[in-house]
Amino acid sequence: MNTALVTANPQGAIGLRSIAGRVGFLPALLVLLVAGMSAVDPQFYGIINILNILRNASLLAIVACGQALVIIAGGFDLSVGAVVALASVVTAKTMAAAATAFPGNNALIIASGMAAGLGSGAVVGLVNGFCVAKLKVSGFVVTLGTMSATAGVGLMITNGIPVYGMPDIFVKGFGRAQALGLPTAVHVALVIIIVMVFAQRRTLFGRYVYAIGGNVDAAIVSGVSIQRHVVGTYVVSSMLAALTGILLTAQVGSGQASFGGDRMMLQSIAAAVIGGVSLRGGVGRIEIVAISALFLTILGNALNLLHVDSRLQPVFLGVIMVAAVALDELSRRSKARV
Amino acid sequence: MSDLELSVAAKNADRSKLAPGRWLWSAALPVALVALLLGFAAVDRGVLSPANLLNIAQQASYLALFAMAQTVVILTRGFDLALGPTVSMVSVGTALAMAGATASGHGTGSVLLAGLAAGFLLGIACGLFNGVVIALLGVNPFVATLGSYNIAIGVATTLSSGRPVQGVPAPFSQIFYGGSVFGIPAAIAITVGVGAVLHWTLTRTVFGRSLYLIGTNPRAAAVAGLPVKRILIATYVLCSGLAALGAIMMTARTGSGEPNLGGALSLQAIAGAVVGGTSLAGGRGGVGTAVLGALFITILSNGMNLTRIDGYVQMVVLGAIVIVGVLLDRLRLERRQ
Amino acid sequence: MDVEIDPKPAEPLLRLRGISKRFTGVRALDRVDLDVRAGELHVLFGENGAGKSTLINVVSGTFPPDEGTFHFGDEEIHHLTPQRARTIGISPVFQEFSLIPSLTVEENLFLGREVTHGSVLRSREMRKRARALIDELGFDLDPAQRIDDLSRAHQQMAEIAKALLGRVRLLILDEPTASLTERETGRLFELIARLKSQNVGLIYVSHRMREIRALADRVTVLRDGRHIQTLDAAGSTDGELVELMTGRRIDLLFPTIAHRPDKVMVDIENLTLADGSVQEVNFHARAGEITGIAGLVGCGKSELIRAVYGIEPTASGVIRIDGLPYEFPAPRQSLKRGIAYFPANRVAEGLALSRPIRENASMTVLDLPAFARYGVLRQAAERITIADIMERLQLRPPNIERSVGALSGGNRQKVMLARALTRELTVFLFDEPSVGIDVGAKLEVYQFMKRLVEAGAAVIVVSSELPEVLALSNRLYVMHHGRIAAELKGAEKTEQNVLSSFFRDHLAAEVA
Amino acid sequence: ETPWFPMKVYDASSGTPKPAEYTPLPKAEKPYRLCVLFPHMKDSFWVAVAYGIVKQAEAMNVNMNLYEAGGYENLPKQLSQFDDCMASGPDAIIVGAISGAGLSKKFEEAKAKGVPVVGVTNPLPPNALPAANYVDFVAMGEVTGAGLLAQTKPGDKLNIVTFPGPAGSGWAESFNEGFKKAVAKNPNAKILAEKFGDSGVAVQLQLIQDALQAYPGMNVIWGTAPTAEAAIGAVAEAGRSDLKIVSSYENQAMLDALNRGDILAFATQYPVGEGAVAIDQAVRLIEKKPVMSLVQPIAAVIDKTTVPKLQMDLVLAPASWTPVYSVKAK
Ligand SMILES: Nc1ncnc2c1ncn2[C@@H]1O[C@H](COP(=O)(O)OP(=O)(O)OP(=O)(O)O)[C@@H](O)[C@H]1O
Ligand SMILES: Nc1ncnc2c1ncn2[C@@H]1O[C@H](COP(=O)(O)OP(=O)(O)OP(=O)(O)O)[C@@H](O)[C@H]1O
Ligand SMILES: [Mg+2]
Ligand SMILES: [Mg+2]
Repeated sequence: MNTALVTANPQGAIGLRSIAGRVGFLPALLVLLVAGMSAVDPQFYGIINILNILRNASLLAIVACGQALVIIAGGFDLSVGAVVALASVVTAKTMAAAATAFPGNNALIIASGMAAGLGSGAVVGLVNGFCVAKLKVSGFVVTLGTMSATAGVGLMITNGIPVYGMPDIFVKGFGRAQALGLPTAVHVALVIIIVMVFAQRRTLFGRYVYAIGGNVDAAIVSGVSIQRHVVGTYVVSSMLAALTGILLTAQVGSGQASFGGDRMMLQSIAAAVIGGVSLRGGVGRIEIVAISALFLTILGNALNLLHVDSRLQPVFLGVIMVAAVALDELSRRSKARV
Repeated sequence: MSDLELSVAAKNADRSKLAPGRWLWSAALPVALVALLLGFAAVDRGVLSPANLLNIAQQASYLALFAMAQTVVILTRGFDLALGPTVSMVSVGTALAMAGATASGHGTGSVLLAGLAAGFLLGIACGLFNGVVIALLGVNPFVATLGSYNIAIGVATTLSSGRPVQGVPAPFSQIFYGGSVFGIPAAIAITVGVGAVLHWTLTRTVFGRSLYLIGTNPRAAAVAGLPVKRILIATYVLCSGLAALGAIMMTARTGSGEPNLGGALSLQAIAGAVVGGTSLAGGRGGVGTAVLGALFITILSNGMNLTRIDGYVQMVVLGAIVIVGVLLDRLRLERRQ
Repeated sequence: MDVEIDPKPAEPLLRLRGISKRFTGVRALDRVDLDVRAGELHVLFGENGAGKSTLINVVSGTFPPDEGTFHFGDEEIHHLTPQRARTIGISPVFQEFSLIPSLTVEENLFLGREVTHGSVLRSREMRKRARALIDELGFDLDPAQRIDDLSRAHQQMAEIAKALLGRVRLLILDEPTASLTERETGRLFELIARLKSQNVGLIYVSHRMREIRALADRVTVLRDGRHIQTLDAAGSTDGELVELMTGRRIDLLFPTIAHRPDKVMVDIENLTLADGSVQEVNFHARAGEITGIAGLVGCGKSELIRAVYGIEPTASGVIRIDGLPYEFPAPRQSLKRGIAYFPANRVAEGLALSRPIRENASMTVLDLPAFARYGVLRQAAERITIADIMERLQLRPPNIERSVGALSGGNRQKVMLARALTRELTVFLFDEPSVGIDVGAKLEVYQFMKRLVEAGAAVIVVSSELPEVLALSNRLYVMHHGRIAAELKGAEKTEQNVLSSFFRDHLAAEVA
Repeated sequence: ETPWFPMKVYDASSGTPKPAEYTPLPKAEKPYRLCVLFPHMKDSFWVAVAYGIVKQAEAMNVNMNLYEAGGYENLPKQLSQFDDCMASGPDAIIVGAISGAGLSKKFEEAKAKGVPVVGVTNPLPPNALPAANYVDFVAMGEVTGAGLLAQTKPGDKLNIVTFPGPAGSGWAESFNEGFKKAVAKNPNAKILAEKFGDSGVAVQLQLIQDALQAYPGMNVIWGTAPTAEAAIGAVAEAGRSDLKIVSSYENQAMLDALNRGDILAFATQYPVGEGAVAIDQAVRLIEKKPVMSLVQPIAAVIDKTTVPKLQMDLVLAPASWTPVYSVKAK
């Protein structure tokens, strides 16, 4: 008897709109790009190239996942690039120090290095979270500040000089290792994406992150503790950035304050936004963000394989980025009016 | 409206009442500025020397101009990541045009004209691109301006082959850098003039009023019949136009077209605007906030340079101060009620 | 010994004493007392800004009172938080929704009280319970739908359902019917009766006298943040209540409007909207009369006038304004042609809250030479004009430089109405004109419309409050499923007729 | 400590470089105040220049303050730092210019105020300053090209991809140009592509990975030090031990890599020496003593055979040294 009252509203319209709104056409665009590249250049689907793409996409995806989480909660994390660098040098320095203190004890050396790297990320995340949640300064400004400060600390530690002295096993057995035919970074990224997707869909934390980003006031009156979860998003974001820093360190074999930087920060936000995360908060899904990271990586790879002049590459990148999002936006608009 | 919204709304200026102590708080940032200056002066007397004060004013005038450009778009809830690369592109374009005009034997007047025209055209083109993509295609400002960020970098390095472009005629630098109005150096004079006009535009014109209304509630502005899209496009054009002016002034300062002139300017300009009290949520800020923020950052780094604080420590201090500045601003607004 | 059996009423469920709450510059509550008994519906009555919502917020733990004591059941409560309030059984339905637009109905119902295993959500369990609750309430809601895909009415249902999840001892309803139509309102009233019989205490806020009459056991009148009187509903008249509320005598009747239908100003032929919410509608409105549109939730009545104004895309059909075809409606064009629209959701679509009243009132006229020449504002003229208009509309407090966000609902509506007086207009489209505003302000709005019509304007009123459209309109359209179901004139214009058009095919379905 | 001087340099004051030996003054007459501007201190190259400056300032007993602009994207910041230096009233300024052309107005201003300015390490427009010492980047690029050709057996084909550094930095373009000029002398050498990109290891790594795919025929990687550093791992991973890696400048990593045999060669311009010479030039200018107005350190390609003869204390700061940003005269 209730259903008889359902209105003139065409349910179909909502269905289509939700699909357009929730998946976007990024996956389609990705398929198109992959198909096009495979047709044009057989190098593209060479196994080594694919592994390169996957590894680089993984590194970006890990940072972008954390970034996405912060943006979904209504924030912004500009400090991720700097954290990548800080974690790299802290990890390398710690391992070098541990290696001289406990020579040969590789497990201890590696564990202490990774703990220090992740710890440095956690500290930056906590500072960000504290300033945003407790002092109520906007996330953009806080992370703009910590970006500068973190980069400064990273450089203070190293003076910009690469840090060596990590155990070989860390580089060969972790950074450059492959398992099941895939580089370590890919495995790590897959685990993180799965965990994050699960967290987003099935845990209180994920639910509250959506709620806070969707409407803070409503979340407050519904009894959601805002501060804890906001701090949580920044800590997760920073720790994922730190993890990326560690993976890069392991891969390259040295701790570098030049890792990350503005570029990584901009790319991670771009990946999140192109992956359908709304800068207004409350909307976005990790798996699409991961796809978007893959899309951006392949795009860069494609421009290189197609021998596009490296000075002109940014122009193509910019145009394609804008076009992709504009098309997505337009398709969503027209579908909403079926 | 919920009471929570009310409390948010109530944070905003309510000009009807003047509570005691409000003046003090509304002056929080200027007071902090003076305190900062005096603090540095205690370490090094040179900070307060007339030469250095003029130096600060001159440096701040460039940043203030860029912060004003950002403020205009931030008022409408946007921002312009492409501002820095726009500056680079305009610098290269201006220099190339002037070098070209000189080479083809034109007189000084037409050489300068060619440079200015090329610079502003490039700036306006960039602004149009941003505006059209954001207002008509509905792409969010972050992606749109990140796109034009990349494009402008590509254009700047391609046009210049990555090298500084020589051949900027001396009169150009003399006018836009060396010149002075009533003894005030050109950069300061231009910024003050532009700031005054912009302030007037923001407070006294339909366009300015529309910016605040759109930034506060874009939906309501559209329903009330404001031409939101047109205004947004104009806003981005204005922003890039101001950036182009800044780029021209900086090109005069360097005496060459620099393909990497604006590398780090986008975020610095946003920081300048925001530290001064412009709200990223839109609808709050103005020329005053931009100038205040620019002064704050300039005084800080000048002071740290003169008091010999190490480069990396400066980065840490600057980061902390940006947060503290905005925190002060928030407290000021809360205290104001 | 003299044994008197004193039928002493049970200890009240909620006992507030001397509650004060001060916001900067305003004393929102000034030593207010309130008792709510179990099984009673207690109405809070007062003008816009009297402090009703503030009191409710104190009761539901959103913010702490500055002073006063708070007893719930047998306990004295200190430091109440929203979470704590819910666990002890205080459940608020807020005036402005506490819903997350990007989450589904079900996710919203359980927000803050999720069923979990560790911290992993148990979605199936929650879905089952959400379904059961919605079925029990008899709401037409799909728990899997996103809030931002719902109409306001459906959002209101979700909000109510959210409050009723779990054990409720005190239910607080802040203007719950403001965006419900008759049918949902009926459902809600049944529900209220059921809750009362289960000994749940209710606090109810409404500006609709009819509801207060129908539901209230006791009424507490607030004025300017002060407790004026608590009285038994049965022993008081409407006039009495309104007099207590405003401190003056107000005639509660709808104004008599002299309709003098003239030429057709708005003529719609076969209009279908792009989203299908309005289909093949024929409609016209004349100058000199009020044309009403009534209909169930989601029937497309709002969309119809929004399309005329140019904020809903049309698919086919013709709109004529004053005889001339109006091809691509857009707000700016509409205003130029003399059409004004007053949105139902003033916060989202009407006002820029942190800007001054003056700027909000003049928002629609910045293109006129009286307000701006060559793009330069004439601020002195603006100030004088708007101050004058706001004085005529009796803005309280009469200061046009305050930000609109600091105003009560009724005064915000006045700011919207001011726009009608700033430029030459001939067609006025009102969407839920009296939603959320107090009795006094409502009458002022009705008077306002009366003046407009009598001056020869064409006024179209879309409303979910049936008595309102019935009383105001000269002709009344009833919409159903996006189509016009009936056009009622003169004596046909009865509540019975409207309701039967609402449910015509519903009844037909039941017969079949 | 063995003194760094006399240092073999070219004296290019007259326009044509002539071999010469550089020997500094033993002490400054007064504890002058010197201001030093660097583009950044983010790699061991600039740390090496700083080391030379600090050691020589201590040796000559002058005051020194060093400012770094934070990177090549910060020309406006360097301009401001120049102004700040001028405002602090120095006796001379030493500049590692982000863009020589971009600072030319500042040089004029300093000249007008009578403050001598010395250019260090980064090239400047001709006659921009009363004294400078730097290698011409084009020449240095040429040296690396020549070094590569010297190690190539006649008849071997060279398929080169260059990774000069960030587009728009100026120095990357100049290095690249010089390298191409030198390589063009061998008909068997072909430049397949030029890949500009930020000179961080992570960015360069991605570029190299892509280039390995895009140019399967590539057998020489020429680029910045971070490029070479990134290339070592990438090349090993791709199993392309036949690939030759040449770095266009020096740092600690390059030295280690060369010793391990991971790279073919790197170029050096003796940055520590450059820093030291700059201090001496500045003091000479202040004291109006005769000064070699353009000193060009003799850029050299270092490979396995030449590395034992390398005067290390002119190339890198000791690993134990941490940069100091100011020196106080006693
Ligand atoms: N968070 C706040 N900050 C400042 N003032 C507030 C706040 N909340 C309420 N007020 C003020 O307190 C007074 C009481 O407001 P309240 O919302 O309780 O009124 P109300 O009776 O619910 O009105 P309405 O019928 O319009 O809903 C008003 O003057 C209002 O402006
Ligand atoms: N049962 C429903 N489920 C989902 N969405 C609905 C439903 N009913 C309505 N809607 C949404 O609401 C829109 C129309 O609802 P709306 O309430 O605005 O119409 P209305 O006729 O103005 O009713 P009212 O003025 O009473 O709110 C539809 O286009 C649709 O998007
Ligand atoms: Mg209320
Ligand atoms: Mg409606």
